[in-house]
Amino acid sequence: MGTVKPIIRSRTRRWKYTRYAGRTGSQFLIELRDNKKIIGTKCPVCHRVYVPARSFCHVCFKPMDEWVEVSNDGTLMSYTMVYQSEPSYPVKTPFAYGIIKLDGADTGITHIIGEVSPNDLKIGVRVQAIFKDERVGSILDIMYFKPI
Amino acid sequence: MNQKAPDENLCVEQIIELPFNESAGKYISIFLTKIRDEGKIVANKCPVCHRIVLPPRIVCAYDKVEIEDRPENWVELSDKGTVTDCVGIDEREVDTITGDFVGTPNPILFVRLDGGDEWTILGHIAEEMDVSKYPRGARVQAIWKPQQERQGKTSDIQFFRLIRE
Amino acid sequence: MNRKVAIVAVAQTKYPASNTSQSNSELLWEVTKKILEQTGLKFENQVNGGLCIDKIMHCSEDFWQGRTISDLTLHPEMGGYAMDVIKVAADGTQAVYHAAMSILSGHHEVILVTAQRKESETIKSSIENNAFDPIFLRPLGFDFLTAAALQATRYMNAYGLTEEHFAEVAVKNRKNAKNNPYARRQKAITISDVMHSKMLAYPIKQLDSKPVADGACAIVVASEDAAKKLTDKPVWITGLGSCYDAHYLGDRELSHSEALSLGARRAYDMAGIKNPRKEIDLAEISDEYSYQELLWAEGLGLCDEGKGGELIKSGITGIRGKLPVNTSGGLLSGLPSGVAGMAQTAEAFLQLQGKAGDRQVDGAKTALVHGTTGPCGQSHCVIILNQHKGEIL
Amino acid sequence: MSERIAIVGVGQTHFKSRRPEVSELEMVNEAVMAALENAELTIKEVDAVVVGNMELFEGDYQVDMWLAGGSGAYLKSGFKVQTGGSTGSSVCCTVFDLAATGEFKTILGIGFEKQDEGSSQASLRSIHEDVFFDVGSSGKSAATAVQSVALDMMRRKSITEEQVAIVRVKQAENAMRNPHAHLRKKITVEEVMNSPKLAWPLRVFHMCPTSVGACAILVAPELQVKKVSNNPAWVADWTNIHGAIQPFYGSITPSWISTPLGPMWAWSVEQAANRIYKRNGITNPRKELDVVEVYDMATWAEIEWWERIHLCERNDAHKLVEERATWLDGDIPVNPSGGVTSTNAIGASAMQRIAEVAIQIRGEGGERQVPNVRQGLAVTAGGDMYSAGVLIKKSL
Repeated sequence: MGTVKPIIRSRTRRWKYTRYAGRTGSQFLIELRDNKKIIGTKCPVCHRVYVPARSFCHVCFKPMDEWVEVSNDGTLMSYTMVYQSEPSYPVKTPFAYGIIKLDGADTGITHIIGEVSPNDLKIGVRVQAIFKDERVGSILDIMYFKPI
Repeated sequence: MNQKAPDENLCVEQIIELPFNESAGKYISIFLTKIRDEGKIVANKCPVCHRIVLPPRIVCAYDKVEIEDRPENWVELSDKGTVTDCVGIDEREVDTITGDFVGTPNPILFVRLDGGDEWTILGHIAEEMDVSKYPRGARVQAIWKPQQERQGKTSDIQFFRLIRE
Repeated sequence: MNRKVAIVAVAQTKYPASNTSQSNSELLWEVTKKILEQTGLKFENQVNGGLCIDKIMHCSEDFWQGRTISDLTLHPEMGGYAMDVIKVAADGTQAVYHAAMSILSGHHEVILVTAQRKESETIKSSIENNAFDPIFLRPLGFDFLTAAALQATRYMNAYGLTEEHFAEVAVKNRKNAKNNPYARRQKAITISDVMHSKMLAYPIKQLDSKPVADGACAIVVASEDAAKKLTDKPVWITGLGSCYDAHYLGDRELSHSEALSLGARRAYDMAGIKNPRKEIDLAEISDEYSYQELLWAEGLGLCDEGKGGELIKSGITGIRGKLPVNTSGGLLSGLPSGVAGMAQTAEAFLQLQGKAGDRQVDGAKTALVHGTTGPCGQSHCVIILNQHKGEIL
Repeated sequence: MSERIAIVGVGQTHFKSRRPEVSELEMVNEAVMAALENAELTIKEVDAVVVGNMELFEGDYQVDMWLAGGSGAYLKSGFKVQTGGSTGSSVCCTVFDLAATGEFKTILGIGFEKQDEGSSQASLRSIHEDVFFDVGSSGKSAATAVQSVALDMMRRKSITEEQVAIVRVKQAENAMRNPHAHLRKKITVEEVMNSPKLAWPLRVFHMCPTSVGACAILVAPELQVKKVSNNPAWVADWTNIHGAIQPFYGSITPSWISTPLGPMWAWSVEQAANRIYKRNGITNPRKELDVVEVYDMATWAEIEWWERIHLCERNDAHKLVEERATWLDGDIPVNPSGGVTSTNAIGASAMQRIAEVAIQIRGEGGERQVPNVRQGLAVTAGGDMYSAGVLIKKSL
């Protein structure tokens, strides 16, 4: 039937979800919201402290039910400065992401690094959690971590 | 601290939003262009089993051979046809995000178009809301939107209307 | 392992940045048709016993088509009617892995593996965000780019690698792509081009990153008996290994990949490979971001840990080096994710058949293919291909 | 040669309509732990994990990544497979293939759905929504599909509406004996017959619920089976088949409207069973099988499948009701679990059919145990006309 111009159509697909944080996730978020505290869970076998808190140690495959409060201060394990903009990013670019090992934790928490210039971003830098004033029970109740 | 069940079950609301720019590809573009520009419904015909494929595809699913883009493999169907099934919309679906109704309230019609075969069934909507007016075997015809309003979608046909023959 | 499994045919489309003239299903038919023409094979439901395709392994993911059951509109184009069809929702290497295992199970003789994707039709980052923990990571907006950037920083810092090392990977792979007729036509790039390309997420720049691509690939995997009937040059799959890592980036030491080492060891053990650096003649490694080719090369044991920088500097992985990596041009030259692992398997197949044209690696007998799924290579798949089927005891 | 394989453990969560107290990962972990406990194994003996669910129902891309923490996949082999409603059986067929290579010790297969976290309706709608065929697509729900099957059965005088209600009561009775089932409520024939019409003759009580839950199975090759299990359910054969000849592209759905080849769904179910019978020398399924599990997305479907898998002659389904043959104490019990009509967490549903046959073979059916099960068949069906057939035996 010869050549026709391909018909191209745009549209946006949207789906709505309610994701349950579960028993451990809920407690972690409640502590953030109500007490500005960051808590982890400790594996009864390998004694690693996981932050953010979760229900299982993936290494030992054991449920964890011991809560450990960790410091709001920690050390930067890695970072990136993001320049490219994408719809999923919660803040305007440029901004930084980092992996922070909080004092008392054995794993890193991944979050936004704020109040920082690219030159100050270094592995080993000490950072501190800055909480939002209005907290709703979300990982974003921590506004960001900032260098101290 | 020992773990106890939390006082609340917290959740995170998420809306996934994905924009798509879909190309209809060659065969469907031909089909839609014919609808838009000429108000015609075309299908293609498998060279092996002669089954008529609507909407046209590059391959016959049954014989697993290519239906080449050659004049002899294209078939023009009538915009008149026979109802094979009619499904009423009892409860209209509401989009959980926008709160709008999804689709039209009209009954869904499956119409076997003339000039085709038992496979050439087009799903569309009926003009009237009363399902009982569209029994199996009822004759219907497409009512097209005016040429200038057509966009190359099956909604370029407004609906199917009962005809007397 | 008593049974043997081989790849007997491959087919690819070109991989342009955007293909608006073909729909997903038309892309898929292009490769299926090539396979049917090349091999003369028919589908099980079309014949009365004998040699035929008896299973279809399709590789696609619902998100990319915005449709539950993504393969639903594609079945005619893969010959799916009245056939055993399974959809693998992971990288293409995992589909080849699954197909090869199904042959080794003794339950199938000839499997058609297909994949297609049009990345140009939607936003990759918005899809990838949904691969992260929905409570702790997704709201922060992560995608594979930003996760990879965290890994790249950690990797550089651990071993003193530089952005130039990564740039060299991009330059090498883009150069290789020039000789690959399926790769898109792009101009050659220099280290300076990479270093001055737009910074996306430090240290990853535009040219360090896989561009968006559309395309399809099909591969036929067969048992020993079937393979011998279908081609005089079967390429044997002698090793298969796959491995998951932990999900949370902060749980992992991102500068090295324990999971990949383990996955690779599984494949090497199965293939009887003791010294991969000596025994492997070429490798196709997932290089969605340039640093990954080096990090994964370390994990695969193709160089010592932390020596990825030296590996690229030494020229060993160049097309005329001792161990050419990504002669296809890799993902950095533009392969659609998902299809990528299959396209790289296809490249290794062509190399071992001696059909790689201007990019042919002389005397290539053993090849390695590596693919990843998930953020920062959370899941790895390693496939060892060989001209000889080998007698492993 | 291919290894002989067996299911050595089965685990399920309790199925409910909502589980707001657990995350998806915690829910999946419940099933995994239950399977390990059932098999008396630890995660150390597992070396591959295969996962399946519907991506857009919870909105998880590559869900096996996040789940690795709770599925046990960390440092193990594996990947995700997905089809439609048959996802769970596709996972099983994949696991069986992997096990039969003899390359693995024990393989874990997981199917789940947490439908309380998403919009199943919108996700289902995405199956047939199309930019170009943008009108008349909302009539294609599962209910429409079942309605056409139901009307056909009525026309053929295969079954009466009252008999369908009697079968629905049987499903509920079985579910009440299954602690994992979702709908566990006593219902009467009158209640079923008076429940609201969906699309006549289909009624609300005929349809499956929207459930939340997970199912897991552990499969091992013979060498390992002998080491770890004294009660294996041997998987004698499995097959997977896809039957759509003309996909739902746009508004065209002859898949269940009468086509020259009949309703495609039924076709693939029949093919799956036929393949299994042919390859295993089964000539009289009603006599030779001791238990059957089918994917009854509605009561009508269960009855249609009876005929399709040759438990009776065509148009004779009513006889099975009159003889109560498919009841727990009948000669060919169907869906002792209560079936999909009682529990439907999509990604898990098809796996549960296979799991239930294994449970029956292993004699772990508790109150719903069918006596002396030597051989059982599971047949699944799902969107886009995917079906699988799995034959499980007490001994090979």
